Amino acid sequence: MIAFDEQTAQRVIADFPILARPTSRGKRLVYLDSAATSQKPNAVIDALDTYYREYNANIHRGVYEIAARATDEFEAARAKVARFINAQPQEIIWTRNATEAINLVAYSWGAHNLHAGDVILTTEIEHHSNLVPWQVLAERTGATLRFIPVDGRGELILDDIDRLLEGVKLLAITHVSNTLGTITPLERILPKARAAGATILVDGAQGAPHLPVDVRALDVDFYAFSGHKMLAPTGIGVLYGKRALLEAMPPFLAGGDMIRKVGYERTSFNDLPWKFEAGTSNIADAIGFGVAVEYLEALGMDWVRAHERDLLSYAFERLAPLEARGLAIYGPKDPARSSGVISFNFADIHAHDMASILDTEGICIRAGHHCTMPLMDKMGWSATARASFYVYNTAADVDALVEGLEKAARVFKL
Amino acid sequence: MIAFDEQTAQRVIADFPILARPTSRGKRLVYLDSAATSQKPNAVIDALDTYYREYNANIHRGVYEIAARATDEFEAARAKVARFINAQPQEIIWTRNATEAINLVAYSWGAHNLHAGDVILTTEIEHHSNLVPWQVLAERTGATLRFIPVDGRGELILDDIDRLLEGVKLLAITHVSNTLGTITPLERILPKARAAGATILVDGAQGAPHLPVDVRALDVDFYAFSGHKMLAPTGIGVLYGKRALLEAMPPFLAGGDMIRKVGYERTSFNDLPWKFEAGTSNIADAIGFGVAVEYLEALGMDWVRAHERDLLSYAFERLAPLEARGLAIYGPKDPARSSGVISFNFADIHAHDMASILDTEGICIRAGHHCTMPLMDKMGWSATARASFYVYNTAADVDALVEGLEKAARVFKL
Amino acid sequence: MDDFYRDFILDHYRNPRNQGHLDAPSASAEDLNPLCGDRIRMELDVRDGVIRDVRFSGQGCAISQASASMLTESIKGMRLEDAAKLSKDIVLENVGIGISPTRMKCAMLGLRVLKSAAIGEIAGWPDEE
Amino acid sequence: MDDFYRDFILDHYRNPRNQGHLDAPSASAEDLNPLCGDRIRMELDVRDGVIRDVRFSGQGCAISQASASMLTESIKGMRLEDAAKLSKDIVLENVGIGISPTRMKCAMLGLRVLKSAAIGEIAGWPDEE
Ligand SMILES: Cc1ncc(COP(=O)(O)O)c(C=O)c1O
Ligand SMILES: Cc1ncc(COP(=O)(O)O)c(C=O)c1O
Repeated sequence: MIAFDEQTAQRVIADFPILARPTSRGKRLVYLDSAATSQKPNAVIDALDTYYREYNANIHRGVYEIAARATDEFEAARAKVARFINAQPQEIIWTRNATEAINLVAYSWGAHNLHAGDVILTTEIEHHSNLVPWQVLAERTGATLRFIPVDGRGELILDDIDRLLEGVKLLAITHVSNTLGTITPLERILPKARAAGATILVDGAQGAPHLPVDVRALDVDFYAFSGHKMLAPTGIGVLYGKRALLEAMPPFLAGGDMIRKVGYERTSFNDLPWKFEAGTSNIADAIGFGVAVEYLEALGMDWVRAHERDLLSYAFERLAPLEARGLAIYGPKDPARSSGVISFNFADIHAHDMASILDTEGICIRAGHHCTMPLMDKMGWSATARASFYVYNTAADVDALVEGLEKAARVFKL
Repeated sequence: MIAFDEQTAQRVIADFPILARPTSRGKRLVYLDSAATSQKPNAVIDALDTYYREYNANIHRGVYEIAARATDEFEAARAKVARFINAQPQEIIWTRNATEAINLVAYSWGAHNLHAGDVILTTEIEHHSNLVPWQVLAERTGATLRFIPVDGRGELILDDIDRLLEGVKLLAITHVSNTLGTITPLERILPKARAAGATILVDGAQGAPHLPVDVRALDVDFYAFSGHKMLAPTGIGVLYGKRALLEAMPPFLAGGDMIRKVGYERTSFNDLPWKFEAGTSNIADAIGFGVAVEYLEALGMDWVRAHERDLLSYAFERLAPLEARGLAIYGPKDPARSSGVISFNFADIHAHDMASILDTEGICIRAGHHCTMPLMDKMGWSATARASFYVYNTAADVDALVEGLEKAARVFKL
Repeated sequence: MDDFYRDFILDHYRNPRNQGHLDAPSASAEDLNPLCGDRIRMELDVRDGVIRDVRFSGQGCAISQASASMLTESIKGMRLEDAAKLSKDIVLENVGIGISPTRMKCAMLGLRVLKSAAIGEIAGWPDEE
Repeated sequence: MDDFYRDFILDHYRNPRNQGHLDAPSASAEDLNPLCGDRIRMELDVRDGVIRDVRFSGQGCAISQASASMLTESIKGMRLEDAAKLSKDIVLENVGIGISPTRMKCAMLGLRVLKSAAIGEIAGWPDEE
């Protein structure tokens, strides 16, 4: 039996107003789609409200009181997010999302460091956001892409890793697979990549929300993640970059705030991190991101990880009996190697039909390719259903999922 | 005497909660910095709140109820913003702000259409966001920049416009100067630019909030603007582009949502507008933008324009007596040729000292170069103080400003 | 939505009619619903302006596959011209009640491909809303 | 903030001490506060490790210019070594009460430039907060 920390979980649920709102069919909302985007606690929603009602103002150049407060809170949020991953504030670049963060590296670092014949190493389990920018960059520069292969359980095959790393200029690898939950063995790959002289970018879109992350201990050059998947508002993400690398990179977007001195013909650029933040920032949502990581820190990322592991263990236990009736669960079925994602198909019920039937019970899951089409093609799946967990999920949500699957079996007369 | 629509103005003020909140010194907030960012009405703040409390979910691929609602509201917001400027929804690309919108054009259109020797024509009054991207692009491609000059009153000199337009590939011009309020005579310039075969980008960051805008009537190719300057949340902006142009352009950012089919080696891209929207969008703030333009439409952009003209007239009238005591007002002092901005210096009181003194009275103005350093250099101003108006300002705010200037004169013993 | 999956729908899903390929189709088209990955191909045998035979292939959810299967039954013997002008009503009549707006794209995929084959060009897609 | 602008501050702003240039400065530096545009240049005449003379030039607000003016008076005769180690306290003592946090950068600009001239390198900026 799994020992849930039910008390904390109930306190957490109470912080998320959306979870108290029944669906139009009067069902309890069973939100199992946090890998797509997380729900937001009152503290984050209230922070936006307070910003707009009390001190909304443009930052950095404002002399008056509310502008000073906005600037302070905005930069304090950066410091909070920096601390959350053990970085310095100057190393935290605000972006819209993980996707923009990765593109920033592809444009700014990539265009200046990558040349014809260079090799980018990535994996077969990447989200489109950590694949397509490198395809585009490779096409533009004449570099080539190489892939760390995936096995049938959704785990990376490292047998050939030394050969794969030979001559690699950039390693772009996910921390956690959003489709399968696989936690990639960064501790085995990154030191080798470092030794091979590669620059290292980790797509942390599913890492930072779910695992304790220390960018210094990991020794990554870049780490990209999105606020909206970790309790923060939509529209705000982060690129962490090592200071020396960021200093050496040319700006990405140009405009207000990222400059030092502008003439009609010539311009010099601002210090980090503002060099990479052109135009008016997403002030409110950055402040909200700061509140979100405070919320996670108060829970403790070890608690978050343990809670998700408990949920996964319990889910595997409850789902096991259905496997005899045609339930196929993909990915590593080991809570120690997997973050809170369960990808599955049930007999001949298509994932989209499954999602529609579960929806009638208030259960929110995702169906489709999860922005990992090449992985789906390789695995031979046209679509999977995906349930994903976060801090506010409990055993009751797993129970609801299991009942939902039973209902789907009845509807499809399995 | 100016005939204000005082009744509407009072109703508008009541919609903006921040205006009811006194400063720490107990003063009424006199917000005269809307050219930097506008305040937000309850309707917009509440829209964010409702989104996060009721239907926060990732869009486009969600089967369940709240995901469907989020998708519908997100796309409805796009349609509202499209209607606001008389465009089609597919021609509205969500960006973070006007700056990103302009950079999108510089990267995607620019990198493919601009070559060594080509000419970009812009003006001497541009905001850094509509200047630095073109400097960077010119440097990258070998194109050259040319400038429509400004006269001492802050108006563009069009005597040589035909010669200036010769061989121009791109005209990048602001709709309204954020430093001086100058409304550029687009109706005189754009037809000539069109005839000369130039592609036309208008920086509408100060246009869309303050003037009725019809992109078809203007016949522009691109129009960039920011939500936060027109009652919407921070973090959301728009690039309008003519459909045929956008269709022909390569994507800018790559990743989730902007693709049609992804393989490990090859990828095809999605339809407009999503081709240009990689990664999870700023869903909440886009929805907020839709509410903001509805608010402006309910007021009527003709009312907005008339109200600002009234405020300008009244301000010029009230400020006139101070000119004898050393008040210098920059820019066209003609409410018909100017949007709601007054840039000034008062005797030897530096703009930053002025802003600090006004702050003690609850009056928020901006001081500095307003992200137009080259214009400042050319005019020989090291800094100006800028008061800017929007829908919630009234004659009482102008009166407060005048009293604030009197106080500054006393503090500086003028 | 759960009341959508009635017996005849499941039957069309599990035993699709007119599935497969024609030896020498006179018209064909293929499309995918990029957001859910459903894919359908339609092949037509047209003689004298009339659809004599039809086959469909592809993969996807019960909604898209059953809708396509039923559609093939509806159009055999139809004039190509009329097929090109079909509205979404034919699909809605075939499948009956219960499609949620989020799944409408799935239901219409087969029709979209059929019309593409029939008119041989992109214009005139059925309204999917 | 309005109580900051006392008579002696306005006097230093309007009649800056040690303004101008030295014929042959042994050390100099210049910087600008990019956000407000204030600019200050400091030139030092150093002999035997002691600041014998100093001039400043530039433009900006009353806070930056008065602070710089007062600073030049404070450092004449000071050992260069000690000037390099100055903390923001010297500025705060000079100008007295009333600087708001948003304007602290203005007040410290002169000190920042002085230290830059004195230590001849970027390290060791005064803490501006
Ligand atoms: C004329 C003009 N263009 C561009 C911008 C840039 O807008 P944003 O900072 O929202 O990108 C501004 C805003 O300051 C502006 O006033
Ligand atoms: C592994 C992974 N990488 C990148 C992304 C892209 O994140 P965003 O859409 O927030 O940019 C996602 C989110 O779906 C993801 O799961």
